[in-house]
Amino acid sequence: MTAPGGGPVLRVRKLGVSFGQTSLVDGLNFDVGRGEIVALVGESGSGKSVSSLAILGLLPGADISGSAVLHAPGPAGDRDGIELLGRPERLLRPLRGKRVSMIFQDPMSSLNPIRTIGAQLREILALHAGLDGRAAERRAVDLLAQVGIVDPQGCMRLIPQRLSGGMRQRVVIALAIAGGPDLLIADEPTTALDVTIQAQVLRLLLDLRADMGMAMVFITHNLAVASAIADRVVVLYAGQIVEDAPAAAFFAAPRMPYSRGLLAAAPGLDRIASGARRLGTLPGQVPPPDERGAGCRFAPRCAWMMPDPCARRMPALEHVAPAGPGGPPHLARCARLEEIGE
Amino acid sequence: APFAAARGADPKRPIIVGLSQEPTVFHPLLPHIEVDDGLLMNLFSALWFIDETGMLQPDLAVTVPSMSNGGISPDGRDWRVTLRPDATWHDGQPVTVADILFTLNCLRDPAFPAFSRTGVELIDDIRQTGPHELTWRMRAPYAPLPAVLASVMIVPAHRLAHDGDRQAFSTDPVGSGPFMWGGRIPSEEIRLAANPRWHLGVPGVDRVIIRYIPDITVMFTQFETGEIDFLGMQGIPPDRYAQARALTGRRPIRAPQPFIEGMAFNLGRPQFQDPAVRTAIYEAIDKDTILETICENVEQPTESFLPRESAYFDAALPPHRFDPQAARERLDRAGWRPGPDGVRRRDGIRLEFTNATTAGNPIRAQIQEVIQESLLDIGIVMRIENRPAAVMWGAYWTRSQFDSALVSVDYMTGSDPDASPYFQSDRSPARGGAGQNVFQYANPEVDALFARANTSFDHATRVAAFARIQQLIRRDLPLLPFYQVMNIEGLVDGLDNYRSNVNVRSNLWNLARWRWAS
Amino acid sequence: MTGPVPPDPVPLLSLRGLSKTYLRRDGLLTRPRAVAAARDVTLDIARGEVLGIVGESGSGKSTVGRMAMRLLEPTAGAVHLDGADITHLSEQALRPLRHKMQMIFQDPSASLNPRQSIRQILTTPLRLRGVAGADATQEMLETLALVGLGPDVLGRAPSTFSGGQRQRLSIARALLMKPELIVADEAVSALDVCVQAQIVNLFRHLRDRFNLSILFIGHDLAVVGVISDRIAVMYRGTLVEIAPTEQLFRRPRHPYTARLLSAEPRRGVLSAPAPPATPAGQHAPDGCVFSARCPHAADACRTRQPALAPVAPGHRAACIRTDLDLEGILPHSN
Amino acid sequence: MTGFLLQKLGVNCLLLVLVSMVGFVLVHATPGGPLAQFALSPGMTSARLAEIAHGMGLDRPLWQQYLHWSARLATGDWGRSYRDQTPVLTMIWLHLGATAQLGLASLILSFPLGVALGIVAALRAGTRTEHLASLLSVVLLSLPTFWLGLVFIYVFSVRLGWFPAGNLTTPGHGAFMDHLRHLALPSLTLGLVSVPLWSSYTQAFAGDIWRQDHIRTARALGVPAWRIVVLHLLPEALLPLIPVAGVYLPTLLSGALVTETVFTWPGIGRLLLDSLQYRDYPVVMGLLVFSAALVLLCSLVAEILHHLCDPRLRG
Amino acid sequence: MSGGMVSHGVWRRMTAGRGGVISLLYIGSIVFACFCGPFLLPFGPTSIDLHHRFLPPLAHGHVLGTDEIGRDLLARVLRGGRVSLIVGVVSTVLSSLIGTVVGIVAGYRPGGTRFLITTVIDTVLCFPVIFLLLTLAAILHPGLVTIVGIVTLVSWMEVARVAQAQTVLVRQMDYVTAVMAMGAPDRQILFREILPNIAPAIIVSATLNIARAILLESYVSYLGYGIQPPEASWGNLLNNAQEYLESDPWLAVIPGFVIALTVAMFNVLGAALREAIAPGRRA
Ligand SMILES: Nc1ncnc2c1ncn2[C@@H]1O[C@H](COP(=O)(O)OP(=O)(O)OP(=O)(O)O)[C@@H](O)[C@H]1O
Ligand SMILES: Nc1ncnc2c1ncn2[C@@H]1O[C@H](COP(=O)(O)OP(=O)(O)OP(=O)(O)O)[C@@H](O)[C@H]1O
Ligand SMILES: [Mg+2]
Ligand SMILES: [Mg+2]
Repeated sequence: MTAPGGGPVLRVRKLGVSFGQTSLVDGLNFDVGRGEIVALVGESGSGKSVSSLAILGLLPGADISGSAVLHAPGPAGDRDGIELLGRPERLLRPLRGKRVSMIFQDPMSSLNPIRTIGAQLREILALHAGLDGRAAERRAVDLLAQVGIVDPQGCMRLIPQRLSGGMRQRVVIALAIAGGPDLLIADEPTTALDVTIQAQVLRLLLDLRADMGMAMVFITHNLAVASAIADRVVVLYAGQIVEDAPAAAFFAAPRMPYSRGLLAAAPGLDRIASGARRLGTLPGQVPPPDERGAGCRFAPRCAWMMPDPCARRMPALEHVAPAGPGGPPHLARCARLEEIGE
Repeated sequence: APFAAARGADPKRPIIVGLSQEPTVFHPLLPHIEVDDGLLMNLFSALWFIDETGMLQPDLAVTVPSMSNGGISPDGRDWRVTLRPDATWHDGQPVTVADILFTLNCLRDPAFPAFSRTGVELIDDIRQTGPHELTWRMRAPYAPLPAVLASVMIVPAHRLAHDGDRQAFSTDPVGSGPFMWGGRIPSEEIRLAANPRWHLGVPGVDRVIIRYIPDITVMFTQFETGEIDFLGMQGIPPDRYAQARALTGRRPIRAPQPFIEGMAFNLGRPQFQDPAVRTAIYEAIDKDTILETICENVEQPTESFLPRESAYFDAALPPHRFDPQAARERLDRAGWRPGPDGVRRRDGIRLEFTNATTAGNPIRAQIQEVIQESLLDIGIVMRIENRPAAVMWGAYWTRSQFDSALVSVDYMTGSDPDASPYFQSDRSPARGGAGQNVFQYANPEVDALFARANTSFDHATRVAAFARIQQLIRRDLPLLPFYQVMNIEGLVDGLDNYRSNVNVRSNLWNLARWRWAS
Repeated sequence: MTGPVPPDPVPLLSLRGLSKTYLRRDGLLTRPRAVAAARDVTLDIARGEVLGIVGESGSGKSTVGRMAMRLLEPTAGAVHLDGADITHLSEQALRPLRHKMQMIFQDPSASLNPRQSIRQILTTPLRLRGVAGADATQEMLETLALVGLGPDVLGRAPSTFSGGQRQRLSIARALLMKPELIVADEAVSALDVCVQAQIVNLFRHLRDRFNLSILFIGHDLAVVGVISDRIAVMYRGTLVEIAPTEQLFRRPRHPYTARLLSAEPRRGVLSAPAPPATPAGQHAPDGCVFSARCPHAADACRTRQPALAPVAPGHRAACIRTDLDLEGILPHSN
Repeated sequence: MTGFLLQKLGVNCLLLVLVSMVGFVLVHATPGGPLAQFALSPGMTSARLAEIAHGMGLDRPLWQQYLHWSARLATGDWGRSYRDQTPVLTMIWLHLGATAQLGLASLILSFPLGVALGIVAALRAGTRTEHLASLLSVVLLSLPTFWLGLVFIYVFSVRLGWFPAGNLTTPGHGAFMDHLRHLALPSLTLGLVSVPLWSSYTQAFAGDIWRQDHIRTARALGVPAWRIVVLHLLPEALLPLIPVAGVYLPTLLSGALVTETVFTWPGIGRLLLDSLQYRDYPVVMGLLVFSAALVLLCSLVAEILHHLCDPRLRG
Repeated sequence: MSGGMVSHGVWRRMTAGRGGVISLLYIGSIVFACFCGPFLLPFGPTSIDLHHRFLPPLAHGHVLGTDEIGRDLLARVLRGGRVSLIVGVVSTVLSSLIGTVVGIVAGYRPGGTRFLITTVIDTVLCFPVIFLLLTLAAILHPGLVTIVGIVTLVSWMEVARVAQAQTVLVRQMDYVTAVMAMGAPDRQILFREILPNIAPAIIVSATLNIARAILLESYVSYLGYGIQPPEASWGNLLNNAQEYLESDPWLAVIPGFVIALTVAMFNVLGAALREAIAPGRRA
């Protein structure tokens, strides 16, 4: 596997998304390095899909603030990069698919139902690789083979309905990588798939990273999946990042109480063996966007909650341990980081 | 001959005629309506025809038989007719006595669906008496017969002798008239081509196109834009008369029609049996204002059922007087008193009735509305219940199922004033009679007068009888005569020889003489 | 090992040789094609038992679930509820029995009427049970609390909830019928782990406390494993293996099960099976459904579909290669 | 396929029999009759009318008349018009051409216009553009056809003199261009009034599709907007219009009546109206059977076409 | 009880938007004006004045002028509104009701019932509209009830088809299956679960139908089977005015404008209603 390195491909700062009065996401900061896979986890409705759509300029009607800068890949990256937020559609379009691509949450409905796979692939290839005719045909077949489709030629002539879910998911990936993007945002690409196909898809994404050095934001609920694929894990809670850590460190020792709750709730196979069938749960519910208080948003459900800093003041996202130069940082948002310890 | 046969300056230019109904019957002996007549008179010839002065002019016959020229015997029962030798059918065959015999026999044959057998059924013992001569004997003298025969178009025996011929004839009629069949696009147009061998000369133009334009407004527009040269049947609505006169290059013509527009009563209804009611209704209607405003002074008020152009028209009938107060008093006197709801009644009969006419005629609907209001004013309720033509003139009319109706009727028989089918008491279909007395009018004096007039060939006797009939009808008012219909026809400038003729049902009667001015 | 639940003399639900063949007319110009969504499926669920069904997408799990609920007419076979054959009961006759069994549907956004408020949606089961007034409200709130929702949800429309919340609402609706059996079709797939954990715990609790039976359909092996007493594995409409959870995870006896287990992602490890050698769906028409993809297939496998046969106590598999020692995902206990 | 077609044809034949039976009863139950128009002719008597009616067989019991008519129809004899004795089939054939031209021309106009309007309204949902587009549809929807036609005649024929006010051709100018000029106003009128049909359906279908994920996918992959609309949205939005067209096209037969009247266009609609008004039973019944057959045929063809065009429905 | 809550919500949401309020206000006032207005005007709708024909608007105290026999046009328009609104609204309501019930049943019950209903729909669709108009109107007694009946008869099939297609879709939805699985009776499934979900589609075709019904009435009257003079309707005011399009255009413009405006307002209302019923639908 390619180790993450070089400057970030995407640098997100203070990203905020709101619809009218309700603020869904605020102050999101994270970087995606070259070839890095960042898993975005968090409870349902925490704003994962919304943030990624906002970055791509695909969220009409929302108020978006902050910045998301796309840098050219390379050992050092470029200094200025391209600001994505607020960029006019006309200028965004050439970037989409070529520099940054997205796989949406529902693979079943992401393909045009009445055009053949071939037509859809050729269109993207003509657009972003300038290929047409024979060349496009050949490249399309290559891509399909690359994503593990057994009979690429035959598949080219089919419409999506004739494909199984796993195949469709792979075609969606083929489309997303056809332009050779530097960054791929994959929104729960495997939730609807069964484990065998899920495993194939994950393997494929890892291979692509290895072959093309493509960075990836991988949104998922499934911590097992995240642990299997991600270099870094970013945890979202109630529209905020609460922890941002290297995968290994995260699964070994999550620092924020919510992250701990997540891991405790995950059904591991070990539980079956141990007979401890009861899963750990967190009491209470996520506050809806318009009922978020001034204090820590997790405070009402937190076992470590203390009235003083927690309920009154929002803690900052802080370094857990001083990161060495070039070493992966580990950040968490908790007033009692020290006390909770490892 | 009354016509100096002459070609127009530009005989190649077709005349385009617009009609709001479609001619569909091309066999002249089958039942047909006015609009068919306009076409049939140009495809076929009769023995003689009626010109615009009411005179009978010979056509296929050499002369019109009369008592003075010996063609009719003094008792009015023996007739002799001589044919001209040079007439031919459009297919080149000569017109012979056999054709006349065939035509008359068709009409006399009860199994033949002839449109009318009036008068002809009295003909008996027809025989050919010379190469171009035939005679017959009448079972009873019948004075209107010459007028009747003027509308009997002669058909070619050689074309119609066999079964199934009649159907073939309908797509390819062969006549002996000035124009030959030139083709037809159903619902669109009928084309006529001049008959170069016509026995009365050569038509003024080579081609005539008769277009069917169902909507009157649209027809006027096409006249405005010059898409039609002559706007015939149904004409220009009165409220457009002024507008039509302002057009350049075209002019409207008020063509008197034999139709009398009026309100017909069904005297079988108890509320109409009292003549006082009918008179009061007439008095309550402001006829002058209606004619002045709604009819834009186009129509001619009348008190008779005959057109004023008829030689039998009685100009001395008492004029109508608009006097609602008099009407009220008349009704009061007759015992029709207003009830609590303001509606007059007598012996449990309310003065309430329906009035019907063909739907979709705005002028008539306006007149109805005005009458309705006027009658309400004197305590009579009139409800309007109009019907489409096919319903209106079905059993509703013929079987006297209406209360009252706004209709325009041609009461004459051809150009003859014989109106006996409408007014003789034994001619009411609702009472088992054969005729058109849908009013169920019965007056023994009228019956006797008709009998006298129809058997007499003496002009003075007939004039006197019809004058008395007109007076009696005016007095009894089975119908309220409003006006004699004027059809406003439209003619493009430079089209000569149009003659309006009240004696025929279409002013296309002399189309052969129309020509483009030089 | 928690030991298999002793087989009940009369299982609550018993599926006998259930088959479902869809006649699919792909186009006007083609003959209708028979698609076997389920083939000869035989299962028993005891009172108070949780039976998991796993299998790849399209293997017929939902089809079996729906047939068990008599929401889908089986092509062949029988459904027994409490020992009584309900396969041929009319909808009318079935109505009173429907109280006993409830279903939670796979798609959380499709299973709540978008035009009704949550109160209306939850009132429907209560009304059918004849509960009204204050009792109804009381019960409604209690059940909502069980699935982790508060009273504030009652006035809202389904569209204002996230996928996870909707799933919980449909679980609450099913519980309000007070059923003896629940068919939960991927009831927790759309949920984040916290809520998923809540629901899994709730199901276990209901099973222990009220002797509720659950047919739990899913594809996350960890979740199904945690919740189920026994697991049935389906492949292409055929039940290929059924065993107590631990036993299945430790020592699968069918190659497909083994393959499925190996695909389960584990912390930091991803073991993707090699892509199939032949395009899917090309197995011999009479042979074992898995024969085309099976690394262990023998010639006999291509001629006959083996029947489900006992291989160990409480453990049955439809594979003739009983000699295989397949690898599970839990260490062998013995 | 053949099985499906045979079954469908069988059902349709039964429907035709049913329609013709109901129609026959309705037509004959209407008051008046084919001879009513002659009642006012001079010399016409009701006895004469009765004799003629007897000769035409109009006085026989209705079921006998129906049996007689349908037996002849079964042998391919559609009868002859009472009015002009033309064989009914000839009559239909002669009028069909005019109606087909008008319908086709108006379709060529209204379909693209309606679809464009619908697409614009769907894509700009919630904006002023959408309101403007819907307003246009509503106005076109509420305009009576005859009114619009007359306005066009006044403007384009009377005032400007650009186009003739009606008829198929100008006498003496039978040329193709002349015919096109005659076709212009009627097809414009009929076209405009049928725009709302297409626009409202297109708006509904396109609006649905526009919200679907695959459109968003196309945008996320950088496909230009015009390509998305033309290549992704349009074909999918047009597919469900095929069944709509299958229902709509046969209604043009008589639905163009008002346009045909205003522009004196000798089409089927006017034939039907005239035949109904004159109670020309053979023509009315012929037209009824013909148009019913057309309705059934069109919906069958539309169904087959829909299957052929929509790859999702194909085998 | 709970139904009340939601319909209350519908009303609230409908009157929340500008479109809903404006259209409701307009429809309310036009209904009031048409049914009460004629009593408040100085000129009756049938009082003829042959000496003041074709007055232009505002002449001699006639706000909209007078018609071809000197009746006040405003009074005529208001009086005509009664017929047009009754025909438009009643026949639309009736055809929507019939179409909905028939369509929903056909959509819900496959097999014999559906076959029967689709056969009936197909049969009626086989008849050209003019054919039905002319024959039925001639057979029945002319008048308002007849017109409403005929207009309803020729327009319910479209609603039925829409309702049927939608029902087939909705019936497969899991929320319907869920309620079925609880053993709910058919009536409840049809009217509580399915109906609210197919309502938006029905509203669309209903709003289209109103315009068609108003115009159809004028056509029936024009052919002579409709309402009789001196009664008026917007459609036949427009019809009668066609002759005066050149000389006195306001006679045609005014009723035409009223029809278009009313139809537009019903469309706006329909849109607001749809929005109110389907609150979750976001772009
Ligand atoms: N168009 C919109 N208008 C208003 N609120 C919206 C809109 N789209 C999404 N939301 C809200 O934004 C929040 C975040 O939604 P988002 O789809 O990003 O969640 P998610 O983290 O992707 O959850 P899941 O795991 O269920 O996909 C949700 O509460 C949702 O209700
Ligand atoms: N109504 C139907 N008509 C035809 N085929 C159907 C129908 N419903 C399901 N099928 C087919 O039956 C098979 C089994 O479907 P089923 O929904 O039971 O699968 P599943 O195991 O639940 O899959 P998933 O995990 O994706 O939910 C599939 O191949 C499917 O395509
Ligand atoms: Mg999401
Ligand atoms: Mg399923």
